[in-house]
Amino acid sequence: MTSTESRRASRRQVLKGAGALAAAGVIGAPAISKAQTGTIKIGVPTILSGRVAILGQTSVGGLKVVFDKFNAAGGINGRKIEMVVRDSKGAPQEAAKVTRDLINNDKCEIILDAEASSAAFAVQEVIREIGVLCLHSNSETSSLTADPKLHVPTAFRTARQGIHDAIGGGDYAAKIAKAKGLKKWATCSPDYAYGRSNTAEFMEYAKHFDGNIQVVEESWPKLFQPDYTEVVTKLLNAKADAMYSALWGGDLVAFIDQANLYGLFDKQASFMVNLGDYGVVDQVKQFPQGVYSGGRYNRTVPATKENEEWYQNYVKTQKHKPTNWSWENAVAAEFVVEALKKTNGDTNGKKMAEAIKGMTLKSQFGTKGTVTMRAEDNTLVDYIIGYGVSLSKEPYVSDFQASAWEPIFELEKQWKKKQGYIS
Amino acid sequence: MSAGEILRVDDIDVFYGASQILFGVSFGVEKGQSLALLGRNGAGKSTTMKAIIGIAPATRGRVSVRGTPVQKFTPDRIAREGVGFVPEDRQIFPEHSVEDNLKIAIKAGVGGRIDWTLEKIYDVFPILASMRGRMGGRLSGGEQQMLTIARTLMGNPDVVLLDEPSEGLAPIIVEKIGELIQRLRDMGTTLIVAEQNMHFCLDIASHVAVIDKGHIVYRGSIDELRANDDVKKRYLAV
Amino acid sequence: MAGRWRDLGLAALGLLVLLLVPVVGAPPAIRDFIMFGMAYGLLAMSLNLLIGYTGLVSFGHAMFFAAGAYAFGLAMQSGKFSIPGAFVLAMAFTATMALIVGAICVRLNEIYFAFLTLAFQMLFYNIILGWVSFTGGDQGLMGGIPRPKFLGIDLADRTQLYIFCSVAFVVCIAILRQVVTSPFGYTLRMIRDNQERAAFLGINVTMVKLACFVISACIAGVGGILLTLFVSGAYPNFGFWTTSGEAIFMILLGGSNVFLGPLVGTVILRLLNDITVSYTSHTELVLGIVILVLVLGLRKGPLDLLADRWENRRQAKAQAVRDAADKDAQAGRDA
Amino acid sequence: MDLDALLRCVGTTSCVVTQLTSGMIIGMLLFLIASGVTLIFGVLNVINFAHGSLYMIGAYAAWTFYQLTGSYFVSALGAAVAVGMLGVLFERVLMSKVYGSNVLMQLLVCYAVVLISDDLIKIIWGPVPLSMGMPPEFRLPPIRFMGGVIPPFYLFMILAAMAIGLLLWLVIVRTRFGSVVRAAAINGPMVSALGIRVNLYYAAVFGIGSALAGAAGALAAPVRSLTPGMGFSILIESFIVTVIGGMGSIVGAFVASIIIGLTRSFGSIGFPLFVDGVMFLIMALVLIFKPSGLFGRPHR
Repeated sequence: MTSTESRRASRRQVLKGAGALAAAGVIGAPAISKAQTGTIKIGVPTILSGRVAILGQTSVGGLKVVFDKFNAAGGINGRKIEMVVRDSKGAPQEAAKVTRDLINNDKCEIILDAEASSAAFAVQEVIREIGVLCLHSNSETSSLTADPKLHVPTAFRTARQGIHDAIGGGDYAAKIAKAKGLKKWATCSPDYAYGRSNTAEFMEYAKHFDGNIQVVEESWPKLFQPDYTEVVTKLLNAKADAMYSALWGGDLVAFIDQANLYGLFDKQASFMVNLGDYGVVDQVKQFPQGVYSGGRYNRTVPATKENEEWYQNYVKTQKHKPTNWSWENAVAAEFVVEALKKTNGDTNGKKMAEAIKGMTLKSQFGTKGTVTMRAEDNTLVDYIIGYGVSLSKEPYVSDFQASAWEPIFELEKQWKKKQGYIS
Repeated sequence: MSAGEILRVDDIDVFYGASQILFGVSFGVEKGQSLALLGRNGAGKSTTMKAIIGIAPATRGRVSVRGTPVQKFTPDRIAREGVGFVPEDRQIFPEHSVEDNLKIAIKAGVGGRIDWTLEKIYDVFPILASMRGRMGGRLSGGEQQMLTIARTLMGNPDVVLLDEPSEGLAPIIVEKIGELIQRLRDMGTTLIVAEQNMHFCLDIASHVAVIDKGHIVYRGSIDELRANDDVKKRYLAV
Repeated sequence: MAGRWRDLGLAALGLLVLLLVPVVGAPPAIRDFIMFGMAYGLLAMSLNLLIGYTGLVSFGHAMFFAAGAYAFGLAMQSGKFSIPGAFVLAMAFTATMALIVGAICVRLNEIYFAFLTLAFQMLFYNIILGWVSFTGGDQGLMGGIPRPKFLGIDLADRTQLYIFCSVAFVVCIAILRQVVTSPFGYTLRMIRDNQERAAFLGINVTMVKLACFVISACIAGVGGILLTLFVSGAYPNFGFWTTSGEAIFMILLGGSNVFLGPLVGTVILRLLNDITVSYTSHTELVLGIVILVLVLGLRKGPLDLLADRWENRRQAKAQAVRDAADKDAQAGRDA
Repeated sequence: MDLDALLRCVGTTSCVVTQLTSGMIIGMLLFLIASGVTLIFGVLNVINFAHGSLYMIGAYAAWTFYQLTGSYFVSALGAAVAVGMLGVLFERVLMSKVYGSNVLMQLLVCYAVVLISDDLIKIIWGPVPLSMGMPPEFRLPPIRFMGGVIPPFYLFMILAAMAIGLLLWLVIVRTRFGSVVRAAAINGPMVSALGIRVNLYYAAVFGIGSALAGAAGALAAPVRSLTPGMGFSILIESFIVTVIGGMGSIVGAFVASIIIGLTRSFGSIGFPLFVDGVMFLIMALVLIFKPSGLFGRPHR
């Protein structure tokens, strides 16, 4: 009795041991088995779980549409692109680990970093060390590319950049403020790096363009805060003429729902940079009138045939609506494809970086039908940003005014000087 | 098992963690009998009681109530089979009033029989009637002991297990509790009383089992024990 | 005494095996896996000194992981310290913090200790998040951690970093081993099993617990330093309560009553994580189901289970020997 | 720090009224969740770390019922009942297996449930944050009272939460069910030895606690965005409330919820950047000076 029992137990232990071995094998094995298939592997660290899983989902969608088309056309030199997507759960140290694994273990030759900001900084450090091509497609934090201390020659950003939004938005806000006499402003933005710098920059440029503007109240709800009541009442008490908010995603939806209860939007003009995105704008059930929203992604901005086609194709193939992250990643994928054509399929980080640096790409997301990867700081310019008046139904935006890039460039340069990034 | 036995413990072992407390304990009690389970501190009396009610289940052997094996049952199921349990450290509900302590235990006996009602309890325990609104935790030790016994009776049990009813009480209170238990016995209630105080049991019990180090070492009628000085000396420190 | 030499020998052997990994040409991914595992392994092992050996269930251990990481990272980024200097500074900071937090917490028992450590952890986390000018807030320490050469060692080189981490790791494990096998370790277990009795025996329970708390925090701090070196940055979520939860999970996954149990748990969890992440985007679902199966199926860490089984078999054997002896004696009598 | 602003606010009735009600709104929703946590802990001696998930499921369930029926009240009731039943299932199938074992084992089971439910929510409802929208019956202009502003829905929310709390309190204090539950909280084995099916009561208590979380989710659904993982932050806050009020004390949970609500509402004016820190500070102080909480009895 005892002996059979223990024998069974020992067999179980052996099986368990074998399982562990198999598991260890998994970690090393794909490197050998998949490298021979000859695909160009592109590693995508992103967020697929938790509250912002939508970021990962719509980012991957944006990439897929482009790469599928590339593969359907036969790839390059017979090599097709294979995406390896990994969930970092948004944790920077996991993102760093995952990125290293994607390169070292899965033999990914290019990294498409679809992470949010803090993880993007961690990925940047990995790229600095390993030197493959990396495109940050979601991080909007200006310093990632603007600060020369953080510069990595093979890393680029295809996401919009905070400072661009701020200058364009500040200009737009100032025009409205002058016309309507909006002097006292309040802010309501999430309390983390993006929310803080975005808001400070927006207000700085609003004041720059209209000297009468002053900020009378600032509120900083926590990121993912479920209840904004105390923030809303605080804003009510401030009795401001206008409000700026950098809240985004579900937080913005909740804030609007809760602020509606207090009639906050009836009392002031509101500027919300992240409102004009699918997944947010179509979730707001009681849409406030007279709210100005920044352009994220909208099928009517620009109102071209290409954009509508792109939208229809995206929805058809990905089964969900595209977001701001989708176009940013689509652009990143386009850059990769174009660069591969230039290098004739050579994925060497330096060569790819050379190809992408300064590259101008035909794109419906650009103000002049093109977007450019600016050579001086490896970041995307000439993409469409701007503000419009929000509507409660499709197309959700009217009177969209794209920001002109010339003043943005000029003020961006001054900003960089002030930050000590350039002399 | 003899036909009249209402409760039988058959060769049970009980462990607390790794240490064995009871070794093949067996005894039975017939309807109307009152059995004293005597033994020194730590001999295994309380454990035996807890094994019967299912709080410390036996790992081997059988406990049966009216012939039904119950050793695998949960305590509440065993209680509904007609076993009432009066635990050693009284364990009244301190934040319930006296009356709530009683009401919580209301339950018909086996076959729907109801011997005890609140009125009858107050009749038998007039002291409880006089403090029905008082919180259980504010009663004295003796009053708590009476409340525990009364509470158990509210469930109309066929057999009542009393675990060390005299422990920690002043002699005059012990006497009162003794009288009360006698009265229950005279009413025909089947009792098992675990005690280290032999004298307390002499007037209560009809039969006796002596337990020592987890083994039953003696069984007999109360009169036989009275006559057996050897057992008294060896196991009961008398 | 013999046990101590044996332990040190085993530690040396362990270090040798770790150092062989790059020599035999293991791919960088394996080294990354080991380095990441060593950082979290120290967190789990040090926490088990509290949970498994002293019975202090801390929900806030990650705060010391983060303290080590941030103190080290900030010292290095200031450019005023060498790596050993920053290491010592980080240890001093972590120990001081542990002394203050521990002095307040260890007086409480059980669940209250757990909640108070959780509260301090969240307080610390909020300070990291809020003090943006100093800690970088939610962005963490950006721009990489500089690694100037010291004593001819260049931690910017991945192999040398691996060797450095291995040595630090093995030294910490050896220290932990010395602690649990020393008389102090027996005192800890006595406190775990019966605090009152320990007090009766004249042991200053509070002081012993505090000392244990500080040692454990420092080792967790070393874990944080290793992680900082690995990812070249420090982030607030090092000190978030989910990190503490993960460490507890590692302990349970391996077993809290076997010295190296938490380390085994770390390896299992990391493997589980890496495998699920490679094959599915439903990492949470898979991990959740695995936990349920483990907890409800095994009820114990696998190493604890093996240890129990081994103990049972030993006892059964001893019993068999005794029975046989009885039988022989019986036979002898019968004859 | 902006204590001047706080003083200015305290000086005007309109600000005080507005912030008081905003504190009550935050507090009362928190109370519903925390009372479930504290009830379950008090009776079963189990810390339900999965309570936030039940809240989340309640919100999603209410959302779906609302899509189906179009009636907010039916949805809220349905969500509470559904989550209550789910709680019973959770207790019977999983939690009851780890009673009596190490608190860490219980923690792990809950952790697993949190992970699984987050992912299942994502699979069933998708990762896009959902919004229920304000039911038409509450789309009314805010009530003005002494210069302050109070949205009608929030008034309803406060009253509903208070009513549920009062009902819970009456059930616990006045009924036989409550009497047994209170007794089981103090001495479960003794209650069992009296012939009471104590396991059923445990399951029922877990179910009620869960239903409270479900109700809180349903009450929150019209004004909060629904995302996988939305139960996370509310869980931490409800623990703070439970610890401050005293583990196991419903009254304590009520008082502590108001304390936290007011800390949030007035804190956002006086010390907006350290509101969370202050909440943890209060919790730490309570634990240091009165570990059993303001209204709790010492832990067994």
